Amino acid sequence: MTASGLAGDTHPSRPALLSVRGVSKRFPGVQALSGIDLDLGTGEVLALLGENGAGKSTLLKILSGAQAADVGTILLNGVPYVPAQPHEAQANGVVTIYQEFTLIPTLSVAENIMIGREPGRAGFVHWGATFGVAREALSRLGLSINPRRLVRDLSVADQQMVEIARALSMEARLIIMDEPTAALSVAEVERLLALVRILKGRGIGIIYVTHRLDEVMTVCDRATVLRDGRLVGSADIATTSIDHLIRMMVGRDLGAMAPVEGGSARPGVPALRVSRLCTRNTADPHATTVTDITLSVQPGEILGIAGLVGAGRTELARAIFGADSITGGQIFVEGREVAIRSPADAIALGIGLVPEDRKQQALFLSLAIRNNMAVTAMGRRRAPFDYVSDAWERGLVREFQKALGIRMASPDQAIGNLSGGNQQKVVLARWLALKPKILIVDEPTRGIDVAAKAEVHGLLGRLAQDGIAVIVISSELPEVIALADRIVTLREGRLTGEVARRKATEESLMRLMTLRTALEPA
Amino acid sequence: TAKDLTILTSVPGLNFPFFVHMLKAMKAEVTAQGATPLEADGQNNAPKQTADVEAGLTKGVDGIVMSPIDVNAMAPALNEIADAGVPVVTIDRRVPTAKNVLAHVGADNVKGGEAQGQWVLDTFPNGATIVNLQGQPGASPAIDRNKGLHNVLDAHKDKYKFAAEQTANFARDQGLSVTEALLSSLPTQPDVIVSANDDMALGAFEALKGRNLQGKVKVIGFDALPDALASIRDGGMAGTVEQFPAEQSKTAVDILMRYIKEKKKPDSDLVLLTPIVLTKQNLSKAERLDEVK
Amino acid sequence: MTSAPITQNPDKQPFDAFGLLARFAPLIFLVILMAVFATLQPRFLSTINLLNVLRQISISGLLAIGMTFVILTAGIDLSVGSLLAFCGIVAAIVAKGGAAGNFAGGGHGAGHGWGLALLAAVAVGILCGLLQGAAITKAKVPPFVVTLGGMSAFRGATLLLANGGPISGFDESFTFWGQGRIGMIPTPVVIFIAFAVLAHLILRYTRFGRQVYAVGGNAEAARLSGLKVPRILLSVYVLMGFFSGLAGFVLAARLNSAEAVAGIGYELTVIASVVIGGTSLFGGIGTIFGTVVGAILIGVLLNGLVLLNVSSYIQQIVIGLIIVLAVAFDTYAKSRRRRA
Amino acid sequence: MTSAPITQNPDKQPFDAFGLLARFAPLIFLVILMAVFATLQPRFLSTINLLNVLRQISISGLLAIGMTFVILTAGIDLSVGSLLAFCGIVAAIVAKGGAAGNFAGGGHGAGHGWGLALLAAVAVGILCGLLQGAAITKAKVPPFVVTLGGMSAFRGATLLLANGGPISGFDESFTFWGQGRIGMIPTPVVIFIAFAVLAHLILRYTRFGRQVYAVGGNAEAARLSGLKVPRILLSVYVLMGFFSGLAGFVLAARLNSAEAVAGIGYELTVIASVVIGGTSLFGGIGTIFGTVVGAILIGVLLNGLVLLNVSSYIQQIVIGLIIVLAVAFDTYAKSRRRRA
Ligand SMILES: Nc1ncnc2c1ncn2[C@@H]1O[C@H](COP(=O)(O)OP(=O)(O)OP(=O)(O)O)[C@@H](O)[C@H]1O
Ligand SMILES: Nc1ncnc2c1ncn2[C@@H]1O[C@H](COP(=O)(O)OP(=O)(O)OP(=O)(O)O)[C@@H](O)[C@H]1O
Ligand SMILES: [Mg+2]
Ligand SMILES: [Mg+2]
Repeated sequence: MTASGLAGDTHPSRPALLSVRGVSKRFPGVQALSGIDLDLGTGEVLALLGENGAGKSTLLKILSGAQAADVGTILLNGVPYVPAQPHEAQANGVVTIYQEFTLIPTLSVAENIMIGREPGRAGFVHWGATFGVAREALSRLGLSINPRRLVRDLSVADQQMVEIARALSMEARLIIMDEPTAALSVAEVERLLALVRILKGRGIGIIYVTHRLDEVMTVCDRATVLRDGRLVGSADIATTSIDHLIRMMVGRDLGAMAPVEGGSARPGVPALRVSRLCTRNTADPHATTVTDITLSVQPGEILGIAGLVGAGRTELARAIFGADSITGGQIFVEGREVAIRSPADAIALGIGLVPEDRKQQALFLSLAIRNNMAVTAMGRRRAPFDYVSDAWERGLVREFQKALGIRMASPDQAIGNLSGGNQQKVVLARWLALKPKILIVDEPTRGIDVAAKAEVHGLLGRLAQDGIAVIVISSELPEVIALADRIVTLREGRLTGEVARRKATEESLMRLMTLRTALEPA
Repeated sequence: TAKDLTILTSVPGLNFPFFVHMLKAMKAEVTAQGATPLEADGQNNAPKQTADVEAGLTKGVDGIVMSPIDVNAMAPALNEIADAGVPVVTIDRRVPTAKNVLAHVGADNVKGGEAQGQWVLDTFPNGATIVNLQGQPGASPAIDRNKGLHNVLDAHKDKYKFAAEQTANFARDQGLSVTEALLSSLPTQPDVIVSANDDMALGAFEALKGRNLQGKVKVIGFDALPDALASIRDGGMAGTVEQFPAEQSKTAVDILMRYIKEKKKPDSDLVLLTPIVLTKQNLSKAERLDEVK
Repeated sequence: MTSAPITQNPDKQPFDAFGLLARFAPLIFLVILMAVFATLQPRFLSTINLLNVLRQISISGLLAIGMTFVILTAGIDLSVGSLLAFCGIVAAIVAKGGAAGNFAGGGHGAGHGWGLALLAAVAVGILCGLLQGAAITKAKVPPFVVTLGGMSAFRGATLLLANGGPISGFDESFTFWGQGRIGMIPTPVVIFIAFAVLAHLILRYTRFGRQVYAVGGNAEAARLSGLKVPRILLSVYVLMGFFSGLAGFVLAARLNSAEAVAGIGYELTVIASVVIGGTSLFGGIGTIFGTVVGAILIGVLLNGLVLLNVSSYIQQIVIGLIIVLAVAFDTYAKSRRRRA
Repeated sequence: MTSAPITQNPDKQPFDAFGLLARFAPLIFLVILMAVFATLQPRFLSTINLLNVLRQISISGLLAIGMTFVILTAGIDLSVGSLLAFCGIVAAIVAKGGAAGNFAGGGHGAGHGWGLALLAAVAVGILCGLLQGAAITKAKVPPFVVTLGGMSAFRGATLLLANGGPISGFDESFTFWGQGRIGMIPTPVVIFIAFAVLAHLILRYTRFGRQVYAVGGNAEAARLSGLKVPRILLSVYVLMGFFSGLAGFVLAARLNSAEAVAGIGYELTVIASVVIGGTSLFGGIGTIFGTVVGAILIGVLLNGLVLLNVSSYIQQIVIGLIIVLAVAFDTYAKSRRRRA
């Protein structure tokens, strides 16, 4: 290894906060961590990097008391630290933002932020103070979410922000962040990173996991890289480059987000056209709705949809897919007007949707990987008695395991045991197996590592070349720019602009996304 | 003006055919006397029967005929009836502590159990091995019938042995399955199966049929349900205990109506019908023989 | 539109008729039902009858309060009927000074006052709740199984303890808790209302109450958020045990008799009250207010149909249909609100 | 280290003793229980007794098969006992040619053969299942409430139809289905095993079966994957209705009598069989094999304790404890495996 620092050394000027020695963890069939050493000083931001399934989340869960290590020792401020449960970690000032949400959907935003430490006396909650503190915690992140709203009515991005707000409002010495920005768009990421700098200034140690390496370069002091559960090495950010980090992670060079050899829109009838589409929010009458959207996608074209959090991109996708009902407008597939009343209708017409909320909307956590992957494709299979064989399912898994680099012990494993990124790949595969004519992907690379991201991008490009119409929704502007042949922007549920690929820059898109006046529909 | 009279007729639970029959008889007599019955099903639950009584009092019934679920638990309800000044006649189970009960008409369950025991003594003078199918644990008829049976047979412990005593919860399917289990486990066949109701007895008899033991092991039930009567007539079950529920009901309603209409108290506040064992020989005494086709 | 989206304007919300409808749907349904009964039978609305209804539901109502906590954590307790009988027998034995001093009118020589009887009933209830809670949190056996086992085991223990028969005839200071009145209100009703208010306050305004909702909403998230999930679950079953003990005592006082067969089938009535009141069996959603309305709805149904002299077979059909209808109305009202 | 991580080596796994233990924990517990009974009472293991056990569980076992589908979708059906009685009465009425032609030994003049009786029972069961399924999927009333309503309503309808009394005395071609034997195996056992195998194949190897798991695992994800969730839910309740009808017919044949009070309390036995067999009440996890083992476990318990002539009070305590123990063993075995 050519890492510029020895694994485990602390910056000399910073007193040691956390020291991990020889931590290992085994799951059935997988050695998730073997002999990990790690050091962190006060006021230091350490990036923990690695491919999907490298063991990052596992290590963090051990630190936060969510799981126990098999062997190894941990010192916190020089004192042995063995949290058996998360509440013990919190009592020690170790606060965690988990990769999978840990919010209570049926409770309000404020309660989620203040849970277990509501202000009050003699066991009674002071509601005024609770809402006050919560609002304060939200506004520090520049958020205006109503603290009385139920969490289940929030978009994924807002839920992520609530998680962050909760963690940042706690008395912490060490904050662990597992992919906090995976569901966020530019503006929120900026705000979060600014806060990280403030916390760092206060002497709080931070472990930061992300697959977005540009963030690492802006806020982190040091990066430690894991591969297959082993420590690969560390590097001082000041003296390293993104390419170097990638090389450590994947063990080879990889071009940074190169434009995909995509799509060439084929002339003729659009694969999908929507005209003056309107929806109403089903869960919350006060939230944004989609108004008067007109757009079309040609076969072989990749259409990007950009917008800020809450702009209505997800709503639009769900409405087209029949997941939510529309209140006005028409949808045409290959020139024919269609009535889509349910996802089943949409699928029958050749439309697929990769939803943004993996856990709630895509995964069957109690079922095996193969069941999860085959759930859509089995609808197309013709066999006597609707026979579905395990062998066929396993074959399907093997086919995509290679294509997407899915890391798993066996197709019969429960999908809940996969790392977040690998779960996302299984969900993608579910739709690819269906060979749709129109594929809508909502945050397709959320939580996916750099190498796999490139693979997914290549894959979407190849789909387009095969004549499939692809719609990409992503909060990462570079991703949209890299992928899309044409980009439309949304703001508050309305179309605000359209840019061809070559003309799009992050700045021009940002301007359209924050534009005040909506364009008249063409 | 009997037309305007309303009589609350309350039974412990219509999930036992015995009480279905009793309620029918009460209603028929009330209607025959020109009054309107207000029927209530206690659903085997003392608070529910209490609630029914309270609802009846609210409605302003003129009299009450009831078969209490539990003699102790229904005492407060009877006191409420007394406070409201409404006449009441109890059937089947007597509430000794209640004030102001106009009369009690009944055929004691303990007496019925004793009749079963006596029948065993008479049928097997040289002694017998007995299987005792008990009713639902804790339910008062189950307790009383069991007590009666033991009252008689425990006096001859040397000759009469209980090979097994098991509950089948008054249910026919459990009577069948418990008997099946016992038949395959007992070292020797029992001579007689004594059952705390006819449903369990009929189930037991099906089990005997399954092993070709019908006739070899005698079965006696309780309640004189039409199914049991038919079985006895056709040489199946050996006997059952008749408590004359319709007779009880008719008498009770009669006493109540006479008091309401003519303010005439009954000669005695206790009318006891003696339960008898019905066998093929005296089947004609069965109250419900006409229901057997 | 250039106005800021409404989301930016927190807290203050416009008057929301559908919201109110959705929130009070079970209550509205109850009022409609009562209006129908009152029209068909004017005596239904008499004070005495309404108090009767309340007294009738007070026992299962007490259990339903405890059950609301349990179901809010996505649990269930099938053992309430058996435990109620068990605690009732214990109270009776203490009051009468032994199971041997059985049956009505027995001498009170060796017996104790109602206070000790109540204490014993509640203590046994809490202990049994603790046992079941431990099996659920330590041995990780699902609540359905643990309490199904408890339902059978407690019933057996009760029968053994009571030796089958009932124990009756308490003195007046004991029966006061079931048969007496405070002012014109029957004592059990007072007890029920007092505990309903208390439980409402606990669930709504204490940290423990909020944690109950959190655990039911998502147990794993609650754990990761630093809540002591096992302790909260345990407390909930202990609380249920407390209410079973209390209800057992009140029932014995009301009937002036403790029976080993008391409370058979109560579990379904009690769970039905909770669920009709809008509490989700999957946890995290529900209120004590809803449970009280649900319990009253069931009481009103039973009472009203008897008053109307509906044949008992048809009563069962009508009760079945109205229960479904009540919840369908609730669901519809809530979906209207969503759509509005 | 340059060796490929274990993750890269899919499919092939080393022999996994804890995995096997976890998978077959309920079965292992059953075998232990049977060994204990066999030691205490050698007759327990006689062929005739074991066939008795199987015959006894065949009725509730048929219901448990249907219930497995229902619970796999995270639903529940409390109405099975009532529906079984309803269908049994219907079968009896058809076989005897009218409810008026009541009671034992009646002339068979107007009656029909067992075929038509079975058809009628199953048709009524399916219809009632359809009704309940529609209330669940269209009116979106939770299954617990709908089937609680159904439990009450069907019981009322049954009592009304049968006018309270039983209908008995069928001819031999009818009773064959409950009392006869095929070879040496009792007919109900043959029916039970046949349907268990069929249901296993459906759940394990057909699209419908997998859809049932998916809907139970995550209904929203299932909808977004294009599954017709309402249709699948409806089918599951229809299936449950079918099994209720079949079980009602077999029970009537077995008892040579259809009673309006049949099947009271069955819902808990049936659900217990399913849950003891490892099926999660929250849906998505479970097998028919487990359910069969669970049903046999309950049957063995009841039978064994009677054989040992244990007093009925103590029986209830023992049954309660063993049910909890069985599931605790299962949970423990599964957690061992996870840790391994
Ligand atoms: N509960 C579990 N049971 C079995 N295997 C598990 C479990 N949790 C994690 N694993 C396995 O451990 C390995 C490491 O997973 P982990 O979640 O730590 O990866 P990660 O580095 O966070 O990946 P990602 O970037 O995709 O989030 C993976 O192979 C995963 O499948
Ligand atoms: N499942 C949902 N339930 C209720 N409200 C929702 C849901 N999803 C989104 N919303 C609300 O609808 C509005 C539009 O959100 P949507 O998710 O469509 O935006 P988006 O552009 O996809 O942004 P992002 O997904 O990044 O949050 C937001 O105000 C959000 O709060
Ligand atoms: Mg991770
Ligand atoms: Mg979105």
